Amino acid sequence: MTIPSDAQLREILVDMVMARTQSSRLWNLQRQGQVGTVAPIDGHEATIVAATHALDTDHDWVIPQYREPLALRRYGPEILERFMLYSLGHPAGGHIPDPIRVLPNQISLGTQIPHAVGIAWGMALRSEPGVALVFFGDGSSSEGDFYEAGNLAGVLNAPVVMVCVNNQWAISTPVHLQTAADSLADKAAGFGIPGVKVDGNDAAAVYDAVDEARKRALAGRGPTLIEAVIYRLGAHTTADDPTRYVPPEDLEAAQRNDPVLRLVSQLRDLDLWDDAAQEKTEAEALKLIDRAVEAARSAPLAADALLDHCLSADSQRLARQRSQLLDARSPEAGGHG
Amino acid sequence: MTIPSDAQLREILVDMVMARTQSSRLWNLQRQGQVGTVAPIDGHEATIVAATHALDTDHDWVIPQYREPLALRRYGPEILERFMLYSLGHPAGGHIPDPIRVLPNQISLGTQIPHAVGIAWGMALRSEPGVALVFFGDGSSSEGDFYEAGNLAGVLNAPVVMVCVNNQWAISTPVHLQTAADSLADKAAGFGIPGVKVDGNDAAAVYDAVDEARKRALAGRGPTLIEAVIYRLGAHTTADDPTRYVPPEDLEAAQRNDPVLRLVSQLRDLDLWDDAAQEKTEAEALKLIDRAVEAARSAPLAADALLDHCLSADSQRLARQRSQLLDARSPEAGGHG
Amino acid sequence: MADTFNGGGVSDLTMLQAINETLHAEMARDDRVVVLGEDVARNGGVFRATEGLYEKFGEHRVVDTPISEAVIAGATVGLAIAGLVPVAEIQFLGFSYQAMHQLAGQVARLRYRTQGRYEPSITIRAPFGGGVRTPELHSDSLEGQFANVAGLKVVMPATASDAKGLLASSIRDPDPVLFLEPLRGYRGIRGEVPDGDHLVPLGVARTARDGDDIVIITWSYQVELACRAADSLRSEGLSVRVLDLRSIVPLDIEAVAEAVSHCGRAVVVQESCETGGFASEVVATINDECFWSLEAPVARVSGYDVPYPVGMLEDLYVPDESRIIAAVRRTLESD
Amino acid sequence: MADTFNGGGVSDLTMLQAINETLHAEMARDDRVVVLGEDVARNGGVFRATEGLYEKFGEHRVVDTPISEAVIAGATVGLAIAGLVPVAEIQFLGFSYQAMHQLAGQVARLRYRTQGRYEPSITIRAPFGGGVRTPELHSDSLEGQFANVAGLKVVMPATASDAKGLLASSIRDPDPVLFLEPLRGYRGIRGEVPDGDHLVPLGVARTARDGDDIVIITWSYQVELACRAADSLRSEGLSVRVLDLRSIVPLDIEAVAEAVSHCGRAVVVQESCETGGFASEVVATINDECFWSLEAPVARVSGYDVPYPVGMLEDLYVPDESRIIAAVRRTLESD
Ligand SMILES: Cc1ncc(C[n+]2csc(CCOP(=O)(O)OP(=O)(O)O)c2C)c(N)n1
Ligand SMILES: Cc1ncc(C[n+]2csc(CCOP(=O)(O)OP(=O)(O)O)c2C)c(N)n1
Ligand SMILES: [Mg+2]
Ligand SMILES: [Mg+2]
Repeated sequence: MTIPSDAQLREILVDMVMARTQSSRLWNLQRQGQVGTVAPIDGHEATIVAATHALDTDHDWVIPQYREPLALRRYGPEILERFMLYSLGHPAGGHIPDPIRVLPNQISLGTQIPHAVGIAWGMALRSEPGVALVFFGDGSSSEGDFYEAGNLAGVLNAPVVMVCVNNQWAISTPVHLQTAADSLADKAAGFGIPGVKVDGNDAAAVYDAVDEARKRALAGRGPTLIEAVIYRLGAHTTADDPTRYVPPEDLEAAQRNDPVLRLVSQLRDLDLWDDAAQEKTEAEALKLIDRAVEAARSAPLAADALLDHCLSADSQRLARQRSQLLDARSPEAGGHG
Repeated sequence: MTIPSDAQLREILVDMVMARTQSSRLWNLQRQGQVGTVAPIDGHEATIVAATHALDTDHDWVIPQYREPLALRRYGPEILERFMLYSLGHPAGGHIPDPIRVLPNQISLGTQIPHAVGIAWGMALRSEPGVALVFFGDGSSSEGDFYEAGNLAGVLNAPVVMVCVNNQWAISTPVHLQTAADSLADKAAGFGIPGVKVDGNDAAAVYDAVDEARKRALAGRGPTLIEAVIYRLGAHTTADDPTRYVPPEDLEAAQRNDPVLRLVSQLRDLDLWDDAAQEKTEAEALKLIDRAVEAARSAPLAADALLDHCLSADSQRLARQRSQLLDARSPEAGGHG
Repeated sequence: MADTFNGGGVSDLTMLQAINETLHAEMARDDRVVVLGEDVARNGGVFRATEGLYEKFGEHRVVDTPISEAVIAGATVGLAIAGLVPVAEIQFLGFSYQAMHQLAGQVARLRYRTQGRYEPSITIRAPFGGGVRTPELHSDSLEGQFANVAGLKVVMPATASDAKGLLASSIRDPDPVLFLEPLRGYRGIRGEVPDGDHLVPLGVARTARDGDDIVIITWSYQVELACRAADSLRSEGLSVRVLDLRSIVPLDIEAVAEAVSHCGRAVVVQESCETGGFASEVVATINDECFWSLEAPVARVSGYDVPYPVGMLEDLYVPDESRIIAAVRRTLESD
Repeated sequence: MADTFNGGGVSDLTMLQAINETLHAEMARDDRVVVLGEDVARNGGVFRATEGLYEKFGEHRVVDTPISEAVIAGATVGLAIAGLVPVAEIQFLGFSYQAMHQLAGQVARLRYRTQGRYEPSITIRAPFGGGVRTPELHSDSLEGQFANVAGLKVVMPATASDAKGLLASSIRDPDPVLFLEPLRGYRGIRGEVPDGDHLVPLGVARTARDGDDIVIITWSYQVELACRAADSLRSEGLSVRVLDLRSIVPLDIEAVAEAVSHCGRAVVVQESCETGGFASEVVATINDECFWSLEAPVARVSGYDVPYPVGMLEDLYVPDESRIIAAVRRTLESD
């Protein structure tokens, strides 16, 4: 068992507090109509942050679903900057710059899992060290893509770490309506790979599980499926009203198990955390997100950005459409410009 | 454990011998250019015949892949008749008449498994007794449809019996490249349903496994995944050359385990089978298939049959196309007619 | 089974309310109707289209499925074979791609491949369409792709009243229907909806605005914009007809031909990207049916040949009144 | 990496041989190229298109996958991100439906959704098309559906030489290409193929027959039939041009416009069912570009609006020479 050091645990907590703080800031920005739909992170912090702290950012890839970006701070400040562009609906939000090994949000559930297997496979083909860690929800584990990808990863012995973030809900659908399996980790048996169930509110346990899976993969012993059991503490997104379906007593029980509070109290006991640290971290988080919002707001956008990066070069059709678009946008046309 | 009676075993053997005889007749017809692609049945007889002999034909559905029809004789002579129409490329081949509870061949691998779950679910909703038994290959078990359907069946507790016919090959791909799972039955764990591995060359064992799964389902205790382990003794289809990839020693070993020979020798020991029975059964099989070919050859086909049964009534577009087609086929037009 | 609503009057409803009311009425009318999909039961659908069904008709007839679009679509085939009338929801049309092998490969072909033995009384509902700042694959207009799938009907209402009448017809129709609901229309379109049984036949277009100089042919939410364009041009003395196709399959070829023959000029509007969108089929149909009446080339107004874009760009992508008006003017000036 | 073939001469090859040879050459030329799919390695493909690759380039670069079309397509995204150049085979185009969410939802959008960060150098090969008595979903012409998927190129060679030149260009192209191989052409089309490096640019149509009275516009195997029709009409003194689009996306709009403007009359031929097929897009493009040159409505010759049928009916379904000739005559007589 590999336990993160105290220093690592403290870094993990910093990232967790930052993520939660920024997530609630985003929620408010959405309520003010300043950004698009927001999927809050509450309850997911320990799993996502600890998992990525077990990675080597120079070599290991992170392939997220959509709830993770705020917790990927370890991969650099660009993640937040791009995520804010994304939240504002700016196309550059999808471009996480080279050499950061993080893919942008994926909305089509489960489709990122085959991508992760392809990346892992590709790294193995090129004899590059590194693993691909992919996050997906309990809901996504019902998609064919999850199974096909897990099965292929098993056959290829690909260096992929599949982290199923079981937050008990897929929008309004509880996990017991998602599958009759005792545990989502049981699905690993069908791929012939190890399946590990871990308490996703326990940062150290997540770190250890990912660390082990990563070492396994790097040693050429193939993929691992990790089920991190947590509880979604917030709404599915800003468009959702969980009071329609989440039993209040379940939520209360889960709140008592809040991963942030849990690590805070653990680190307080070790004298590694105090109110000042909390306040400083929250302030820093807000400063960073507000700065990122500001930058995103003033990011340039070409008049015909709509048509860029679809093909490597305009086809005859796209060239015609580009001049139509520019014509329509020109001041004289009284168009959008 | 429910063992078929001697009389049942004999009926099973009759159907098995018939299937093999007709399959090799079909192979020859294809070689003479008289029918389309043929997927021979050799090696599959015990699994398919015994599985369906455990069913109640009045209530239980059979949802086949494509290799099974010749072995579904228990569901009535229409199966063979329609299958010959199908093999000749006549559209009526897809219409297995009411009230026979057998769907036509499915070519798109795995797609029939969701259909089976839907049928089972529908029967449960209507409180009809009965199960849906679906056949699919080891290759098809890699399709997302298999997993999504198995998972949904588990959640719904649907009365479905999933029979994975593991003949070790998917065209040229051996099962160890299909999955790293120790056994295809292990995939049941991911659905939270029982997974049973059975010797598919042992008719009694298959009968027992299906009987038990069926009783389970009828008792409201949900689906079962059965892996029947056999070996494909012939080519994938008439378009395939297995000598390119099947190791001869594996094939020889499998031939020593031939399910037909095995049951023949078992029933000979019990004095339930002899050369005369064999000859009589083969002769009957050939008579039936030749009659079915004859009938199929002379089956009527309307000049505009191409456009029938696409929609319940012609749209304006289809009506236009129908008159174009009939015009083109009229003798004066010098068309196809 | 008796009709639930028999008022005889009309109610002012949003398109969403009309859909919800129709689902209630059809489930009450025919106990073979079952509703399935992601979040359709306990949550009443992410847009509340299925609100109240679970409470009223119970967990056996209103079913929350796992997140598995392929098996949602595939199970409808089995349910139909078992004698039920499934009404499935794909949460957003973009995720029908996950089910394409079942929708295009199986649902659409059930009748044909069994030569009429089984009747695919299947309705697949899905919201789609732009203008509401959704994430990727929520807004894409894929109707042109489905129109090329023989055996499937593709129904795309533009008004609250039609949403009711076409949905009821779709559910009762013996063929599989893809019923597409414009996201912007859910709350953005409202109008008088007949109480009680209200059926609009599939395949009969509707003249949304009368006019003689030119006809705008379109469907779904774009009908709303076309009408606004027609109304604003009317104030300039131009007489612009708007033809709402209502269903693109079956296509009311005669109504298209009649309108174009009468006006001599036409504009076809769609939200989809240009290449391969259904507008091309309308242009080709016009070419077949009334080439000689055309006084100018038919104009297409479409999205661009890029994937449906992110929020900041979507107003540029989706055709709006001004682009429709420009195309009308261009077509009127062309000769 | 040097070219494997440097003959400078030509060889007489079937389309299948040309494809196989090109795969060999591209794998030798660029060691980032990997081939994956069902039965592509040990068996050399069910049609032998990948024959010999496994023996030559080994199990790491030529990979038999499980029967999982979605992950075959989906993995190409990851492979491309990791810096490889995947050439995946979907065993028959009909089974691309199983992968539609990856092909249309992901592969086609990788560049756009990452705004150019990742380069989708991905080729998806798939056989399709009628005339060879295959089971369901093996013959379906789905190109019209893929043409509506922005971001994807759709390449459809008609000759052995183009099969080589276009496949090499597709593999080297930085955009995702769906490369469609006509089943009837595998052994039924042969011709002279340049040895050595031979590239045909994507998006440039080819005049397969010169002519002035009318142009037949088509692609893939139907070019062969169109040429036969043109040749047989030539003996009657009619001058029929045949334009082979080669790729439907990108579409060579200028070549279409030039041919139609010159001839004044056009017939578009496709194997797909009529509604929503790519022929409609060609008609709409002609309407846009050269309406005023048209002397008659453009005729479409298509499959019918039913799923691709069983063996006994397929000769009725697939356009043949006689239907093409009838359409040419009809169009020449129309005025
Ligand atoms: C293929 C697909 N189907 C449906 C949706 C709509 N949808 C968005 S989020 C969601 C629930 C996802 O649940 P889960 O995977 O558990 O992730 P969580 O939101 O709980 O983090 C659904 C159904 C989608 N985005 N993609
Ligand atoms: C969705 C789909 N993908 C690919 C194919 C092509 N194909 C036909 S049979 C076959 C192998 C099937 O293997 P298995 O399921 O084990 O059945 P078996 O032939 O061994 O009985 C393949 C790949 C297909 N028919 N459908
Ligand atoms: Mg979840
Ligand atoms: Mg097999």
